[in-house]
Parts: sequence; structure tokens; C-alpha cells
Amino acid sequence: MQLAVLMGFLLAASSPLLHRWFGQRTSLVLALFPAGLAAWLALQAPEVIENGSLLLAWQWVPSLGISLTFLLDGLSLLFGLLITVIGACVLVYAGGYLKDHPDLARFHIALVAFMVSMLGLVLADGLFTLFIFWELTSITSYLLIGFNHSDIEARKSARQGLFVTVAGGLALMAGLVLLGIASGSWSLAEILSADADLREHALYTPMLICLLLAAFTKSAQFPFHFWLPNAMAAPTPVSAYLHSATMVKAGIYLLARLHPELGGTALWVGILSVVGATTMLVGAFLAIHHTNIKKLLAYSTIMTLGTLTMLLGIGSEYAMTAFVTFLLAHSLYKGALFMVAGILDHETGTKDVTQMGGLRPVMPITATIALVAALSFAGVPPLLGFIGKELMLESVLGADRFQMLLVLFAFVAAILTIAVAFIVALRPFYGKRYQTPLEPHEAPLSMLVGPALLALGSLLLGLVPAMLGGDALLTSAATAVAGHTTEVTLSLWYGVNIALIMSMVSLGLGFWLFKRWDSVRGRLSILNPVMRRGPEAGYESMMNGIVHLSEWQTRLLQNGYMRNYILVMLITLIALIGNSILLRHSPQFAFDLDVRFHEAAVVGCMAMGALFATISRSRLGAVVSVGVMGFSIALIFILFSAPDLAITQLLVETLTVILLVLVLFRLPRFSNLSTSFERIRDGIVAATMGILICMLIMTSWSIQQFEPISTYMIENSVPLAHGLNIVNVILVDYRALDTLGEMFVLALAAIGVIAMLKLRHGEGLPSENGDGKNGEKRNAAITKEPYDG
Amino acid sequence: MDTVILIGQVIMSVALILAFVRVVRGPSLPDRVVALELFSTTVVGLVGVYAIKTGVASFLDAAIVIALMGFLAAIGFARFLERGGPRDD
Amino acid sequence: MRPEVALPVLLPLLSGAISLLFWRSRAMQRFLVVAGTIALFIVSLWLFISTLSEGYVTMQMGSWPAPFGITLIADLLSAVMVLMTAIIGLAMGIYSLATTGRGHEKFGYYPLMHLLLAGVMGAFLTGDIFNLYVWFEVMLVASFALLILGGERAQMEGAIKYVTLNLLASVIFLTAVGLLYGMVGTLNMADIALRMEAAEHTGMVEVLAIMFMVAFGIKAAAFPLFFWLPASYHTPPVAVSALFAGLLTKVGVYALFRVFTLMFDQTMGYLQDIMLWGAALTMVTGVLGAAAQYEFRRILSFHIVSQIGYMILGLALYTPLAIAGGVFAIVHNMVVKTNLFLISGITHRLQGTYQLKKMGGLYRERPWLAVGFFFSAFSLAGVPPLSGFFAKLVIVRAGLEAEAYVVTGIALAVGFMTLYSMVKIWNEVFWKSLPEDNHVPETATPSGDDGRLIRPSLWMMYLPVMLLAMGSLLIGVFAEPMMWVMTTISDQLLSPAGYIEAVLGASASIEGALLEPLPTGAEEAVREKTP
Amino acid sequence: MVKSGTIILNTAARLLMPLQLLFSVFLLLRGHDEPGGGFIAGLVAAGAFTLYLFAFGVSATKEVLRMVDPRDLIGVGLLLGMISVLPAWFMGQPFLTAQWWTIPIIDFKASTPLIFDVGVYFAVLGSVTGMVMSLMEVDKDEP
Amino acid sequence: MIDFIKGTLIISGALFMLLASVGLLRLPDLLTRMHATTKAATLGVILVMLAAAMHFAEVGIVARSFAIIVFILMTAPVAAHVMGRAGYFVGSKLWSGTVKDELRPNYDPLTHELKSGLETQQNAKRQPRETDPD
Amino acid sequence: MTGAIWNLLLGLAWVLLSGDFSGLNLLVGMVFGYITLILIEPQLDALKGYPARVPRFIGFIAFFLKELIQANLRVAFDIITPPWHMKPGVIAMPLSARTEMEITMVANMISLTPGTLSLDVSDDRKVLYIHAMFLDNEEELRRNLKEMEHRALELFR
Amino acid sequence: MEPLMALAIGLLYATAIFMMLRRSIVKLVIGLMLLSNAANLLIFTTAGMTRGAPPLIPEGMTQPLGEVADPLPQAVVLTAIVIAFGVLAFAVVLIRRAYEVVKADDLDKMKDTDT
Ligand code: NA
Ligand code: NA
Repeated sequence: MQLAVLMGFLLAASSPLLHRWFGQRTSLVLALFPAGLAAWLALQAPEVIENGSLLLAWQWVPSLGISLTFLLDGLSLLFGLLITVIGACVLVYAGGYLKDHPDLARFHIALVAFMVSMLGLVLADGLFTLFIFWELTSITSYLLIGFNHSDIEARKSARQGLFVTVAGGLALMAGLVLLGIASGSWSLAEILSADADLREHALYTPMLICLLLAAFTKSAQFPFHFWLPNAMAAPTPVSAYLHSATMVKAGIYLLARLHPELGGTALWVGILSVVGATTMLVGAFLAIHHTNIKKLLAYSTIMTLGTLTMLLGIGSEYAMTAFVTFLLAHSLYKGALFMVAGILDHETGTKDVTQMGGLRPVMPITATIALVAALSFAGVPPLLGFIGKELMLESVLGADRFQMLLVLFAFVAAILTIAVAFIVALRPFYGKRYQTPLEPHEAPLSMLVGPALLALGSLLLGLVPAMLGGDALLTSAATAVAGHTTEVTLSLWYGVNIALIMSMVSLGLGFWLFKRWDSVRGRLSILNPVMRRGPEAGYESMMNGIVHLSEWQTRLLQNGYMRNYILVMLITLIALIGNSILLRHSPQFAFDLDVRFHEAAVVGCMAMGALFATISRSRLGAVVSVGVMGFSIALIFILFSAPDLAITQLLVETLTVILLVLVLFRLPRFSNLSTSFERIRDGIVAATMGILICMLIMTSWSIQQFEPISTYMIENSVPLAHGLNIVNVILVDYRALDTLGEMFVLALAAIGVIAMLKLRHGEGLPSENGDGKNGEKRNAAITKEPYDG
Repeated sequence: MDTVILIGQVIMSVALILAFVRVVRGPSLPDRVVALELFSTTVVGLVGVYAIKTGVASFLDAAIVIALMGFLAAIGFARFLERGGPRDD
Repeated sequence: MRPEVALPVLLPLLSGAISLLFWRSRAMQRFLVVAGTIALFIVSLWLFISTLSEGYVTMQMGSWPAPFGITLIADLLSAVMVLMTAIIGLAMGIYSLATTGRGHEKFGYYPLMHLLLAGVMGAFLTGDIFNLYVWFEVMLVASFALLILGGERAQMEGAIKYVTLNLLASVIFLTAVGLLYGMVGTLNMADIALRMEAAEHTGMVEVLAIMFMVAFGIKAAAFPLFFWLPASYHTPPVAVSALFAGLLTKVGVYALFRVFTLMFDQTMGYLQDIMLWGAALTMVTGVLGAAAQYEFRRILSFHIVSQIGYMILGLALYTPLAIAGGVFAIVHNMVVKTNLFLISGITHRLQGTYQLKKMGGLYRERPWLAVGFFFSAFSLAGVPPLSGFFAKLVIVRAGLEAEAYVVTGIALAVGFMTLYSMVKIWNEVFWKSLPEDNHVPETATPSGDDGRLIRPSLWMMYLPVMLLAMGSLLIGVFAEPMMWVMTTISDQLLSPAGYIEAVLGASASIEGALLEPLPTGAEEAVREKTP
Repeated sequence: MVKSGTIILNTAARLLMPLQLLFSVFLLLRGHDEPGGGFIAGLVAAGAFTLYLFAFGVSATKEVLRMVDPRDLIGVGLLLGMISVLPAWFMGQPFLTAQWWTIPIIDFKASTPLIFDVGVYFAVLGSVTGMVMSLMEVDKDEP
Repeated sequence: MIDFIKGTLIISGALFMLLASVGLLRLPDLLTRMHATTKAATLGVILVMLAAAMHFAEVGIVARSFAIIVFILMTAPVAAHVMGRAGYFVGSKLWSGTVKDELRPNYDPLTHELKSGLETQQNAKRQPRETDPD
Repeated sequence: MTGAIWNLLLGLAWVLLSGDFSGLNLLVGMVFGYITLILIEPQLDALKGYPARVPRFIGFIAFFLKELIQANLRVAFDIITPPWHMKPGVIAMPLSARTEMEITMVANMISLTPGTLSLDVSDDRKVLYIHAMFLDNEEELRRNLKEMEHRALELFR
Repeated sequence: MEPLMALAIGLLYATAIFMMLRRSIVKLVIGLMLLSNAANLLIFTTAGMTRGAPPLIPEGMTQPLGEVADPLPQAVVLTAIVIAFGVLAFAVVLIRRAYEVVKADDLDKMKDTDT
């Protein structure tokens, strides 16, 4: 299985090649892959249902606890089947939708890669493997949303989706690491089967918050929901697949997966119920607000995601049953509806529901599919959606906490949902025929197969819930989510109870709302200013804030004033050293002054030379002064037994002065550019540094307690190295490697200088005259002139 | 003898200091350069005396180098002046 | 006699010297750069294999026993750094063949490149603190010269800052070496480590540690010492930028790792917090600096800074896993950051600008380039399963295990900000259509009839890019062997006895190094050598 | 512009340069035993060429150097330095291990450290001369 | 006896150097200062080196001492000439007590031509320089 | 002068070849070099007259040292005793010396002796401009200078 | 002697840093010169200073007569001096070229690459 998943990435990568071989039929060929996987999963189902779970071990990075081991239990099986089956449908559908699109091959790369990632996500046993696939779904989703990349909206939306989900991903990483640390294992199977109760662990709260953040962003919970409608910039097959059936449910999957270990605490119940319910209501409410068919569906998806979260929050056995049922039902009808929306968009050239109508005669099959799916959506019997809604309302009514709130929210949401369902499925097909940008026809077969299959699924699973082992599968899934055996028996009829009544009432009210939609929408527009201040505005201002912060920081730190850079560096150094030597320890040194007059004079000349070089108003005065300092240093070297050094210093000093003089000729005189404040400030910094250095020298010199290694060098200079000048022996023998490096340094400096002086103004660059001969000619011409001193 | 050397060193040190004073006072570049020349020549003398004092003849090598190479700086400055560099700089 | 530990230094020196001698012959230089870097790669691989099997490989240069002569020593960290440098060098060698102008070739581009590599190699392999200084300078002066090659105004401005601030670092380094020698009388790092343990004045030990930290911090471009980097890295020819990005700061980081695990491990208690916050601020300021930028290479430059923060964070956490993560981050970053710069060079060649706003349309035009960028950029942002993800994961895990929650949180947030910049580049350069007003200059794009680059040299630019992008993926796929290497490295680093023994021999101890007992009394405590 | 070096400077340079060069060789060869060595000698030699440059200008100095560009000197120097590293390898010793040979007829002790020092000499000479020369070279073509 | 000579040489050498520096400090203009430095300092070095030669009394070291003397004698006047010339031509102020300047009229500051004044058989007139315009 | 250089070169070559770097050896080398130069004088124009010049050279040094000390004492006196008695000025001295080498030697001698400092040589090399410190008696000064030139030139001719 | 040197070196560091903080690039370079000299002197000083005993072994002997100055810091400083010379030469020419390009001896006019 792992191999199959990994092969999926290769398959994705080779899709351009497949396009060369199969042309337009590539989608069908590719669809065989998820179909095959689905079949394989289906074959595993009995065993999974029998044993509860199946572990397929495969190591990857054991030292980090990263494995490619797959954990196949009811939950992952349910998700896996949804992913592969809907994936196959979507691939076939996309082949029709994007027919003749030049970038179809690239689309396939991303889509197949996404499908594989998603599959990996739900199958992963390793915490980090889960994370890896999680991130991959974000990335592939980014590529898919930005498919129409020349459109700025698509780029922006893709970026937004990526940022929100990746931000959550980072929380996920932190959460998973904390989970791993707390549980002592990096394997989900082990964590789920361990005895230790993580709810008691000190890290529980931070861990949970991180994980919830991850789940909420990925599954578009309020207030992170705004990216999902924007993601509708993606081609419709993508919306159908990622943004309704699969990816957005990854967060839900995560919550469900961890529910047995982390769920049920007050924190969990509180956050999940409230956030879920709020999301549900907000999603449903916002859906009503839009006329773009895809946005309508997107908001209704948010509503569903909220519902699922809420159910996980409630956590009762009913809720678990409702959760798995609702999940399955939603994937089926919403997938179908999105594809229908795509057909409408594809055929009519518009996405605006108010601009469509009376299309049933020209596209009867589509209309039927839409009707079936919408009825399931609306929760009309005998479709699967009805069962789901029934169970949901039941759970809400049985909730331990926030019962009233949840019921109210659920009820309102149900009404709104029904209205949305009708708007999507009835409005375009019935009533007055509108003129659309394109002349509509029935969609091609490839675009009908997928939605038809899904709609059929909704219908059949509603009518005969046990068909294809539906009950068993959902039982297994619910068991996995609940953490204990939870029997699921689906039925269209649970008797007349409050849930049924609520359901029926909402149906009526929903239909009424559908009828009065246009006027309601008009009245809702007064809320627009409020909505503009929603979470999305927060996101925008955060993004702007980053840029402003960045600009501010650059002005503050990287402002181009080098003296500020130097100041910061020095103050850092001074502060650290000062703190260490003065505050944390105390400097200890003996002040033992044994000085001859001439030595003092020379040292004085040196110091005064340096001082005068800094205060001199004349550049060359400063240079001469530096020369004096250099000669004094040479003399110090002589007075303290270093003739080689003295000679080197003298020569270097002389040559430096010559270089300076050669260069200064071109430069202007000193001018006083600093303010006196700056001079005082710099003076203080400089003086502090000087005092510290002075103290350090004294300390270092005073505390010497080891035999220097040079004793050996002195002893062996003649016997082993055959040289009388020990310094030279060190340079060319003991430490010849230093000298080797040093001569290269000098050579490099020379190369640099020569290049700097002779290679200039683009001279000799390929853009000019081929190979730089012109520079040479110029110089040659000049050297012919008499030298002018 | 040591006293003599000490006196010699002191005198030459004073000479060094005086030369340095001229470097500081200038006023023009040639004045400073001449002072630098004198400074380096005095260093040669000091090195000679120091060699005598310590008995280390190797120090004289440094003196040779100054005697042979020390005037290059002055030539550099002269070139600067002759090419039109400001002399009161 | 283990030549493989010295050859990575000596080979580029030799090829550099020969290349310089043949400065008149372009063909010879071009031949040498390829032959030289391939040979370098081979010996580096040899060294890597040797260290893998033996742990430490040493050579006492000139046959002088340690600590008297200079020891070259490779532990696994050195060997890995050497190998990565050789890989980068090889990539750059090929890339340079296509991008280097004749003027640059004539004025020492290739010799400078050889010698830059030599300096880097020397820094990685030397076991002597002053020798380290020398190699730093070799590397630095080579980089100075490469930086100004061409002499544009921006280059000059950048170079002044680069040169000055790096010189400041060198002087701090040198000062520390001087104080160190004054205190312990040795330059061999293993010997220093031994003597430091016995040093009486812990305050001075701490001060030295701080000075090395600041000096290497400047070289590594850590907060608040990084200013030279964003000021200069975007100014030279792109191959040079890439070379710098891959190598130079990493040498500073390497030195931090080396010094603080070997010589100053006892100061970590106090300096750890400073380093930790330094690392966090490095990450944040680096990544924030990039956010407002719209120049390809400036964005990348700021991100170098931010990534350095990750590496230093690894050191600062100072747990085995953290150090492994830090080294992982170094390796990952060398591959990826170099590659991003190389890609910026190709895009510049194609569209004649580094300004994101003026670029566009390359996703459709140059799908393979897009793939290369995509992998590298998202790897930089830590997206799995690329190399950057593992580096980040290890550090985050280590951070959380060490209960450094805030800093780890910052590290995660910085990952997000990295993605922000990378997505910006991707959106602007690859997805967006080419703006109407970008008139691709003739010189930048020797163009065919359809406006595309048709020079055969383009493959020489693509080859290293694709290989490095692949490298990032492969590091991810083979994360387990990578992690094994990294853990071995961190084991070696955290138990320096092995290193010390490899350098000084099994009998190494501090007794032999101590002076005769000093007479008691305050005045006599001062060493008096003057007659 | 002032005219070129004066008669006095020129003559002095003509006298002093050979003297300085000779002295530099002297310093180079005895460096192992007395103050001196490759660096010092190289710097003295570079000083000699600098003096000549000041007196006679770039083209005349180039003539003195014949076809040898300072960069060639650098290359030769570095190469000599590298060459002195290698013989030890062939003897199975670590790099840079000193090898000593006695040249029979003149009884001269040759060694890798000496070759090394000669390499340093040329590298320093070439580098410094190259820098000064190119500085003076570009100085002329500008106002 | 030898010690006495050495001592005398050293002290007098040192005194000449002091003399040079006092002259440098006290004399009024560049050229007069240069008189002090070239002559007195050179002499000082010579005397000290003679002392050194006597002190070591080894041929090799004596040769070195003489080498220093020779080198100083070769370089000092050259440096003085170059500096004096440069100083004069770029307009160092001459001391107000200067009694004669035969160079000024023969020098063209624009072309930097320096005539001998013998071309027209007419010697330059005594013409102290004006104060420096700079 | 070429001869002197050659002599020195030969001396150094001797030192190098014998491998004995002592000063005594150099002196020996110089002496041998001198003898060699006497032997090959007829073959090389550049060496013309060199052997004969060496004794004259030693005599000249004595003269020169005397002048040097004299001059210094006078300058010294003037420096230490203000007010200044000096009467500085720039004079033009017509040159008898013709070759560059001669002119240089003469100019340098003048720089090192009685209160005089060579400033420059005119472009046509006919006149040496000298800064003199004591122009009390210009005629005597010019005479002294001429004598100096004459003695110096003797060495070369 | 070392305490006096320590004071002088401290002063050298201070002056060097003060010069490096000026706006003029010429002053900057002079600051760099002072700084490298200061560092060299520091190495020379901290190892201890010895009068009149250079690390030279007399002809024909195998060990020096009596105690000599520590040769290692001398070798290190010599290397450092030459390196500093190379770097400074580079820096000196760099400011010349920078001035040519920017036309001002003012670091404040050289901040375009940063902002
Ligand atoms: Na240790
Ligand atoms: Na330690």
C-alpha cells in the first residue's frame, strides 16, 4: 500500500509523459489508479471491520520516529474510500471539464499528488508522517487553487489558502511534537492503545490548543473560514474534491483521530461545540448571502464542517454515529453538487445562480443529479442526508453542555441549509429561462459519470443503508472515533421525535426562505459593512502589518548607515564583556610598572601618533601620524626582542603609507561631517572599548599559568629544524601552513586590487566588444605617453 | 658605559618626541614629512645604541632596512605634492 | 599519513596557484575550474568515507607533534562540511562557466574561486585557532575580491560595509586569540580545551568565549551583527552571491559549533540564554527584513540571516538532538540557498532584472526552472518531505523537549514567514504574467527568434540547479542516514574527549602543560620575565 | 602635472634599486638563521620596484621586468610554496615535513623550507609590485 | 679608552640628533628645517654607527654598521632633495629673512619647466618670494 | 660607480658561494672582487678608472667628513642661539658636472655639506639650484661649492 | 612594561574605533589601520615582553644563551601584520574606487544598497 501511495507521486510526476501517450484520455487512465486503490481498500474492509485496525509497517526515519507505517481502521478506511472513489470520479470529470486546456498535464500532476497526499494523511500512523502529508495537501492545494495563475485573484486566493493552512500546519507540528513528548511515542496506533491518560498530562492544554488550531485552519472553522470561499478560484473539479469532499475534512479527520485520546475534557467540549456551532451558523448564514454558485456551496461546506466539529465536541455515542454518517453523506452530495455547479458554469459561462434558470429541458440528466444531491443536502428523506441530519439534531438535543445554544444554532442552520440546497439545485433548472453567455447543452458523458455516481450513492445508501456494508463501515469508523465500540444502524425512521419535527419544520421554513431569497438577500446587504470587518479583514491587515513591520525594522536596523552597524556590534560586545568581567566576575591583575624613559617615550609617541591621527584635520597629517605610530611600533618591537617583526612592521608601514598617498591624491580633504553629539557618543563607546581591552590585556597577561608551547619550538629549532632564527623557523617550518595561507591572502589582495583598478565600467565584460580588448588598448595607448611623475 | 648609553637613549628619545611635535604642528605637509624622516633616522640611531647596549648585533639589520627603505615614504609624499595634492592637507 | 585530510585544502590552493599562473589563458582556467572542483569533490568524498569509518582523521603538518605544529583534523562535522563545500564548489564551477564574463575571467575570477574554496576548507579542517584565523582571512580576502569584481556602484557600497564589518570581526577574533595565547600559551584547539578546563580565572574564560561568539557571530551574520550581509550579498555577479550564500556564513556557524563544543563548553551555562535569544532574534529580523523586499537576491540575502538563526538555535539548545538539528540545518541550507541564488541568476539571465515586479511568466515558459525553484523554495520554508523540513522538525522537537517553548514558537513562526517570501517570489516570478513594460535587455538575454535564451550555455546553468534541487529532495528521502550522520556528529561534538585524543594522543592531560608551581604572594603571581 | 622624477631621484633610483634587490636576496637567503626571510625580503624587493616606479614610471618599470607581469610573479611564488608542500608526501610523511638536501659541489644546503621562503618572496614581491603598479597605471589616465 | 671613544661617539651622536630635532622644531621655514635634519641627523647616525662598529669590533658587524652609514648617506640627501623641491614648488612659505631666490624667476608653475637662466646669459635677480597665495 | 657596485656584487657573490655569511668573509670577497676588477678593467668601459679611484675615494671621505662636522656645528650654533644670524636664500650654481651620475653625486654632496641643500637641477642640466643658509659671503660659498664639485668630479674622471 | 603597553593599546583601540565611526571613508581606513596595529600589539604584549633577548640562536649552538623572548607570538604577529597589510591595501584601493563611483567621501551617501 505504501508503495502504491509513493508510486502515486511518480504517477503524478509522469503525467506529462502520459499526456504525450494518451492525449485526452489521460484522465481516464489516471482514474484507474484511485479506482484500483479503492478496490484494494474495499478488499481490506472485512479484515478491518473484523479486527478494528490493520497496521502496515514501513520504516523511514526511525531515529526521528518517522515511519511510513499505515494504520488502517474504520476511520481511515472510510476516509480512504471517500478519497479514492471521489478522486476517481473527479479525475474523470476533470478530463471533461478541462478538455483541451493547455495546462491539463500540470493540473493532473497536482491533482494526483494531492490525492496521494490526502490518502497518506488519513492512513499515516506516524505523527510526523501525518504532518508531512498534511503539509503536502496544503502545498498541492496551493498549486490547484492557483491553477489559473495569470489571474491575480487566483494567485491571491491560493496564497491565502496556503498561509492559513500552513500557519495551522506549524501549530500542528508543535502540537504533534508535544503529543509525542507527552505520550512517549510517535505512532498513532501506540498512542491510541496506550493506557496513559494524556488528558492529565501537563502538556495537554498547549498540545490541544496547537492541534485545534491546526484542525480549525485546515477545516475552515470560524474565524479561519474565509480562505475556503476564496479557494473557489480553483477549477471546479478541485473545489469538488479538495474543498468539499476531502482536504477540508483533514482537520476534522485529525480531531476525530485524536478524539479517543484527547476528547471529552471540558476544554475540548467547550471549544469544539462552540466553535463548531458558530462555524455552522456563520457558514449557513453567509451562504445565503452569495449568488455565486460555488461560493454558496463553499459556505455551505463551512456550515457542514462546523457541524462535524460540533458533533465531535458533543462526543456522545449519538454524536459519533451522526458524525460518521454526516461525513459520508456530505462528501457524496457536496461532491455531486460541486460537479453540477461546474457543469453549469462550463455550459452557461456564468457562476451566478440568479443569472440561470429553466435549464432542465436542455440538460435533464444534470438536473436530475442536482435534484437528488440537493435533496440529500436538504435532508429530505429517503436520502442519506436526511439520516445524517436526523442524527445530528438528535445529538444536539442530547448534548451535555450548551444544549440550548447548540439546538438553536442547529435549527437555524438547518433552515438556511435547506434554502441553499434549493437555490443550488432548483433555481438554475426550473422557472424562467435566462439568457446565458454560452448556449447551454447537456454536459459530456465524462462530466456526468462522477456526479451521477455520487448522487446515486446518496440515494442508495439512504434507501438501503446496509448496502455495500455501509452500516458495518460506519460502525467501524464510529468505533474508531469514539475509542470504544459504537454500533451504527442507519435507518430512515427512528420514530416521531423532536428531531423529526425540527427537521420537518425546518424543511418548510427553508422552502419559504428559498422562495423569498431575492428579497432576503437584498435586506441582508445592510450587513455588508459588518462583514467587511470580518476575519478576512483581520488577515489582510495582518499581511499588511507584516510588510509595515518589515519596513520599519529595515529602517531601524538595516538603514545603510554603517556607523550604526558598527555601533550596534560594539555595544553588543561591550555589554557582554562588561557584564561578564565587571559584574559577573571581577578583573584581577597586578599593576607592575617597570618602564625605562626611552620606552615610555616611544610608547608615548606611538599613542600620541594614534591620537593625533584621529584628531588631525588634515588627511595627510593623519597619514604621517600613522607613519610615526608605525615607526614607534617597530621600535617597540626592537626594544622587546623582535627584530623580524620590527623589520616587517617598518616595511609594511612604509608601503602602506605609499599606497595611502597614491590613493589619497584622488580623494577630497577631511571634512567634519558628524555632529558633536555623535562625536561624544562615539567617543564614549570608543573609550569604553579601549578601557575594556586594557583591562583584558592586563588580566590575560597576569594570569598565565601554563608553559607556552613555544618552549618546544625553541629547544628543537636547531636540532630538528636546522634554523637559528626561531621566528623564521616557525614561519617556514613549525607553522608553515599559516604562512602558506598568509601568502595566499596577500596574493588574493593583489588580485583584488588589480581587478578593481583595471576591470571597470563594464570594460572587458562580454556585453562590450567581446573580450575586453578595448581596455588593453586604452592602457597601451596611455603608456606610450611620457610619464608625468 | 651603561650610564652613557642611558643618557644617549634619553637624548634620542627627546629627539623623537620633538620630531613628533613637528609632525603635529605641521603646518604644511612637507614639514610633517620632513619630521617623519627625522623620526625614522632617529630610530636608526636608537636601534644602534640599543644594539650596543644589548650586544645583539641582529638589531642592526633593522637599522639597515630603515636606512635603505625609510626614505621611500618621503618620496611617496613628494610625488603626491608634485602631482598637485594640497600641501596644507 | 592521511593525505585526505590535507588534500581538500591543498588541492584548491594548488589549482588556484596554477590558475593564477595561467591568467592569460581562458581555456586553461576553465579547464582547471572543472578539473579542480571534480578532484576536490573526490578527495572530499574520500575524507568523508574515512571519517565515517574511523571517526577522526588527523595529520600533523610538517610532522611536528601536536600541540606544537599545526594539526589538521577532520571529525565527521568537518568532513560533512568539507563534502558539502566540495559539492557547492562543483556546482558553482559548472555554473560559472556559463555565467562568467570574459573580463571577470581575465581578472582572476577562477583563481579567486579556487582560493575561496581553499579558505573554507582550511577553516573546516584546521585544529589550530590561529590557523583558523588565517583561513578565515584567505576566505575573506578572496570574497572581498570576488565581491568587487565588476566595480558597479552597488558593489562598491556593499563592499565597503562588507569589508569593514568583516575586518572588525577579524580583529575581534585576533584580539581573542592574543588574549587566549597570553593566558594559556597554546594555539592548538584541543590543547586549549584541556587548558581551559584548568584555567583559574573563569571570568576571563567567559570573556574569551564572548569574544569568539561575537567574532564568529559577525561572520555568521547573527543578530545583531548581520548588517553586512543584506548590505552586500545582492551586489556581486550572481555566481558569487550563490557561492557566498552557500559557504561563507556557514563557516562562521561551523566555528561557533566547534569553539563552543570543544573549548568553551563550560561557559554554555551562561552564554546559552544569550545565544538562544540571539538565535531567535536572528531568525525574526532576518525573515522580517525580507518581507518588504521586492528584489530577488535581497530577499534571499535576508533569508540567509534568518536561517542562520536556526543553526545557532541548534547550538544554543545544546542537546544532542538540537545540535544534530543545527548541523542538519547547515547542510540543508548550503544546498538550498546556493540553489536559490543560482536560480535567481537564471531568471536574471532570462528577464534581465532581479526586481520581482518586473518579472513573470516563467512557470509557463520554463517549467523545469519552476520545478527547481519550487523544490528549493519550499524546502527552505521547511515543507516536507524536503531537506528543510527535517532540519526544522529536529530543531523544533529539540526545542520543545528542552522546554524552550517561546523560542521554538518563534522558530515555527519564522518558518511561516519564510514561506511568505518564497510564495511571493513564486507568485511574482513564475505565476504572474510577464509585465508589459519589461523590455528584456538584449545583453541580458542573448535571444533567439522567440525571445528565449538559446545559448548552449544554459544547460550549464540548469544542470547544477536541477542537481541541487534533487539533492534537497534526496536529503529528505534519505533522512535516516542523514540523521545517523547528524547524531554521530552531535555525539562527537558533545564528547570532545575523542577529538582531543585524536589530536594530542591518548595520554593528553593538563599536568604536562602547567608551569612550575608559582610562588605564593600577590606580586609574584604576576609573571615576570623582564630582566 | 610636474615632470617625471628628477635627475637626482632617477640616478639615485638606478643606484639604489639594484642595491635593494641584492639586499633583499641577502635577507631571503639568510632568513633561516638571522632576521630576514621571504616576507621581509619580498617587501624590500617590492620597495625597490616601488622606488623605480616613482622615478621612471610604469612603462619603464615594465621594461625592467621584461615580459614578466607581477601576476606571473605571484603565480610562481604561490606555486613554489605549493611545491615545497609536496615532497614530503612522496617520502610518506605528512605534508610540509621539511626535506633537506645538500647540493654537493657548492656545499649548499637546500631544503623545502628554503623553497617555501623563496615562494613567499616571489608572492610578496609580485603582490605588492602589482598593487603599486596598477595604482600608478590607472592614475595616469584620469584628470 | 675604547669605552671613552664609544661613549663620546654615542653621546655626540645623540646630541646631533637632538640638535636636528630642535632645529626642526625651531627653525622658521621648511628649507631651513631641512638643513637641520639632513645634516645633523645623518651625522648623528654616523657617529652612533661608528660606536657600534667599535663596540662589536667584528668584521661582519662593522660591515653592517658601515652599510648603514653608506645607505643613510645615499638616501638622506635624495629624500631631502625630493622633499625640498616638492615643498618649494608647491609653495611652502619661505622665511621672511630669506635674502635671495634665483630659482623663482626661472620656474614656470604651469608647465613645470625649470630654466637654467643661462639661456639668456642673464642671471636672475634677487627676489624674495611673496607670501604664499594658498 | 658602476665599478663599486660590481665590486660589491662580486664580494656578495663570494659570500654566497662560500656559504660563509660573516662580514670578514665579505671583506675578503670585496678585496678579491677589487683585484678582479683591476684585471678586467681594460675589457669594460664602464669600469674605466675605477681601480684608481678607490684611494682617491678614501681621501675624499675624509674631506667630506670634515666638512660635514663643520657644517653641523655652525648650524647647531645658529639653532641654539636666537636671534638667528642666518641669511638663507636660493642660489643658482652653474654645473661642471655633466653626466647624470656626476650631477647626482655633486648635488648629494652639497646637500650633506655646509649649510647648503640642493633643490633641483634645471631642465638643461646646466644649473643646480641650491638653498643656502648662510649667504653672508656668497662668493666664498660659491668657491667652496666649486671646490666640492671639483673634488667629487675627480673621483669619476 | 606590559601595563603601560596595555594602556597604550587601549588607547589605540579607542582611537581606531572612533575613526571607524566617522562618516568619511578615509577616516574609516585610517581607523582600520590603527585597529590592526592595535591587535598586533595586543598579541605581542599579552604573551609577555622581554628586553634584549631576541629568539635567535648564536651560530654553532643548539640552544639560545639563556632565556629568549617567546618566538611564537612574534611569528603570529608577523603573519598578522602581513595579512593586515594585504587587507588594508585592498581597503585603501576600495575606498578610492568607491569614491570614484560615488563621488563623495561620505559613508552616508553609500546606503543605497541597504534601503
Ligand atoms: Na571541553
Ligand atoms: Na572546556
